[in-house]
Amino acid sequence: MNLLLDGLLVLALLWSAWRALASPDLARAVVLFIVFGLLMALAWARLNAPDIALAEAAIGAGLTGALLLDALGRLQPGTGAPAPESPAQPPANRAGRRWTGSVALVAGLLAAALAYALFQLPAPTVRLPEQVAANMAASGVDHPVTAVLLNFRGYDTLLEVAVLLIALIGLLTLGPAAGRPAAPGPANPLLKALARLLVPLMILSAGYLLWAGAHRPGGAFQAGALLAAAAVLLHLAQLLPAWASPGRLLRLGLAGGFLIFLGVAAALLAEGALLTYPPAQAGGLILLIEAGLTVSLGLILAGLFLLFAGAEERP
Amino acid sequence: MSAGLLYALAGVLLFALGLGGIVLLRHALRRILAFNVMGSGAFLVLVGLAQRDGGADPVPQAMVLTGIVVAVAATALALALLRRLPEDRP
Amino acid sequence: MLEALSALLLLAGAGFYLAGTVGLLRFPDVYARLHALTKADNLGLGLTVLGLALQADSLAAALKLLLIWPLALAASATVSHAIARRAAGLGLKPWRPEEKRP
Amino acid sequence: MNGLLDPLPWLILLPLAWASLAFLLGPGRGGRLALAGLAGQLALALWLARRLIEGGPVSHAVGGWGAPLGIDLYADGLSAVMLLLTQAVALPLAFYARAYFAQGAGQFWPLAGFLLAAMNALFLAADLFNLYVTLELLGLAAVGLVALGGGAEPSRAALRYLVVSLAASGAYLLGVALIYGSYGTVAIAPLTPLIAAQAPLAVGLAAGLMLLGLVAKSALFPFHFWLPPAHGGAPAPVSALLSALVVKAAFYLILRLWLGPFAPLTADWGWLPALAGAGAILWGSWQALRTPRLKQLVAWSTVAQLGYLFLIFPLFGLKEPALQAGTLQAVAHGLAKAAMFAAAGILLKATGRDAVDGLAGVAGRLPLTLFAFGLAGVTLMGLPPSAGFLAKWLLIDAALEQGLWPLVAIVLAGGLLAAAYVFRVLRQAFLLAPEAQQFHPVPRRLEWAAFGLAAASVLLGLRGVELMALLGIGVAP
Repeated sequence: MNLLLDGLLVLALLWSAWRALASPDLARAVVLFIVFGLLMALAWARLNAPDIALAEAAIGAGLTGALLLDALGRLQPGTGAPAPESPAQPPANRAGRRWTGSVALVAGLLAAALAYALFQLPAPTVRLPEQVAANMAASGVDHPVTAVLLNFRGYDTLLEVAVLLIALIGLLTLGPAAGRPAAPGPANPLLKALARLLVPLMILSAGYLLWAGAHRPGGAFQAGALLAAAAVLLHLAQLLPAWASPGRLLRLGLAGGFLIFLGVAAALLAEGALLTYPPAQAGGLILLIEAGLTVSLGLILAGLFLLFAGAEERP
Repeated sequence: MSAGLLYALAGVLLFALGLGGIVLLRHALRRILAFNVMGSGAFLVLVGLAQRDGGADPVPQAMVLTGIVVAVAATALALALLRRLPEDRP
Repeated sequence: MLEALSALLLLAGAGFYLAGTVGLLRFPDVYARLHALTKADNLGLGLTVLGLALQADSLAAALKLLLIWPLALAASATVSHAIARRAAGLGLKPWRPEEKRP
Repeated sequence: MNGLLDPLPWLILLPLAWASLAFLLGPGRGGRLALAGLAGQLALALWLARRLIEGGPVSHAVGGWGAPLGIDLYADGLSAVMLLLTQAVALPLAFYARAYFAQGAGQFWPLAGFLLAAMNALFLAADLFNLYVTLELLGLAAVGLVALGGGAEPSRAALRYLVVSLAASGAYLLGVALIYGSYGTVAIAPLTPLIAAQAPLAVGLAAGLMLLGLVAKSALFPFHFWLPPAHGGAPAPVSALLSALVVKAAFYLILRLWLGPFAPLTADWGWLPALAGAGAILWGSWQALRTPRLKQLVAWSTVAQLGYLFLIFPLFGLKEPALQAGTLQAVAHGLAKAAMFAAAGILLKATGRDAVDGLAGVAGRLPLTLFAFGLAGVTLMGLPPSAGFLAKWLLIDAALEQGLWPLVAIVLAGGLLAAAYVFRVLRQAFLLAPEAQQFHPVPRRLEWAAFGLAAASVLLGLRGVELMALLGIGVAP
């Protein structure tokens, strides 16, 4: 029975991904991609990876979807008319069709070889889950994924926050776009009411997610994504203006989480190696880092949407 | 044929679909969609293979969490660059 | 006893979801489809959540499940209002019986 | 060894620190911070090299957990040489950039800081997934730098570069996923003994995917199309950083995987990268000869010179000389290409046009810059006493020893073609300037930075011995 459900989910995943990439209408492609993101969240839940399901729903489908819809809005002015038919189908001429056919063939062969290889795999020699379980006591948290994310492979997470910060800095480099000003239109009263109702709840549950991360699925990334969602909602309800290039305080907020993480990492060098939490204070230090990250990730993820999102002035 | 292996197979197919999409599609926004599909496929293979004989393995799950955040960072930068291209030939 | 009631609720919820989807496919214009989606699906969601709450292992989990419903109601109401408002802004007239099918 | 006195973590934490502080200071600020940070990093790299010569390879278990569970940092001769190259090129380029961006560098300093941090992290990483994250950090920082100039064309070049880089990272990530699925770990140290010649098909596919992704990131011949518009269109300090350093990171990683965990799988595949390398040399030089724009010429020269790096792969029967030839070529090209792009930036600023035929009369006005351009050309052509000559000599010597005649022909042909496109620029520069041509003043510091780099690339040829000694540490002959 389980495999039937998984099978259906996999078919839905493949179908929505295929339609998202091959549909002629750009708007339909973006919406189908958001459906694909939500189905991915279901798939992670089925693979009993609740942390990833949370992140996929909040970041993969939610924030990426919002960014894509925003980009779509800029490509065609808000006339609501169906998007100019940018043909997703391969070009009609023979050379184009042959090229498409050969690329599809190569991709198909690669998929077939990989699929065949998956069935030949021997059992892995190194069993990391046991090692994680064995060292959980010294990790300072009870939830294995948070222990791996912040302690065992904390160095990955340090670099990953740097990746997010550098993406935002890349956005700042580009400055205001010369695109058509987005048509603001009259504010939707119902959306304003919903925003006022939901945002406090979102901030509360972000705090809950941050706190729960120590012993249940949750953590800084999911909490930060929720804060970003709150900011996006406020902006759509026109209660929060778009951000121009950030001032000193906002820059501190954006880089603050990363600087805290960096500072703790450097200070812990005295313990013998980078990011070596003394077992006694490990839990407290991880919570400090996660709290700083939640605020900064919330601001950065919100910034990816809000920066220069307003009516751009001509350069 | 455990659930993990099934999802790993789905991941392989999604990866091939995304890779084909990146090469074939001409509109930049579609290529960004294809990249995200490809990334999701690779993540599915990472967790699916690691959990092919049951049992949740937190290490690949933490890696995928890192990967999802990296993917959204890259997508946001790509969309910002897309905004700078002249509208006629995205 | 609890399992039977929960299964019944889940089946009823699935029934309403089915009705909502059929409505989405069959109704002639965007306004009617919004009715189908917001009314049938939300009721379906309510029944499903209620059914699951009965099977929840702790009261806290059951209450969290039940919290999903009002949130979904508020969100879908606002979204359907926004869509309808947008459709009206674009000049889409609601369907009249005497017109030929679009 | 107390962590505080270990150069490995500081080589990563220091650039991350000054990059994020430069971001805090606001757009355009952070130049002095960068100079101080880079000076510190150069000192750390030299200290690391000394410790390696004394005590052999150094490793650092992050978090104190040890390889399979935690992440390790590892430094041997190869990574020490690449670290020295990175800091030695970045410091003069920082001087150059401070003078180049007179009106305001925007976000140049944070972007450059994170780029250098990513490179140091990549040279020290010993964990495949950690390498994925550093590759992404490197890619996004590089794309941000390419788009620094603003405008439609750089944005299009940056977007194409980003899409190619992301597709390559996706392939690399799938390889890591397959490796983790097969062996249960992604740490390089425990993996190397596990991977045998008759590894399962999935591991072979993983190796292929990872190496293919890295080849695309290093712009080797079939995948070079994104490099000329990206490096040619960016501001001069950015092009110098990208061409001299960023493509070398991907090459280093290919070398690390080819000789390390995937050695049994890649034993008899050496001819493939060499073939692509030969193609790169011929196609890159041909395009460099034809392009009217100066910075495009230098960018196509990068595509060509990268080809040399991949000629060493069939020579790994004797690992020591082939590795020396490849690494020395990487170091020589790094210094020379940084100098060439710096000089091209000055010529462009002075003449106001990015055109080779707009350089008439430059010899009289900017003698130091043209001399720097010429010195860099000497290294690219491989004339004695430059380091380029030493690298090509080692390559030819190793090729002759193993009887691979075609490689020798390709190396010589490449040298001649390099001479052709360098003299194309020099010939233009010595023509008399038309009266209408007026030259904008250029700060002297720019010229001295370019000259310093070019001189280093030539003088390195004389001091190659120490580099070879350092390189030999930790690499089994």
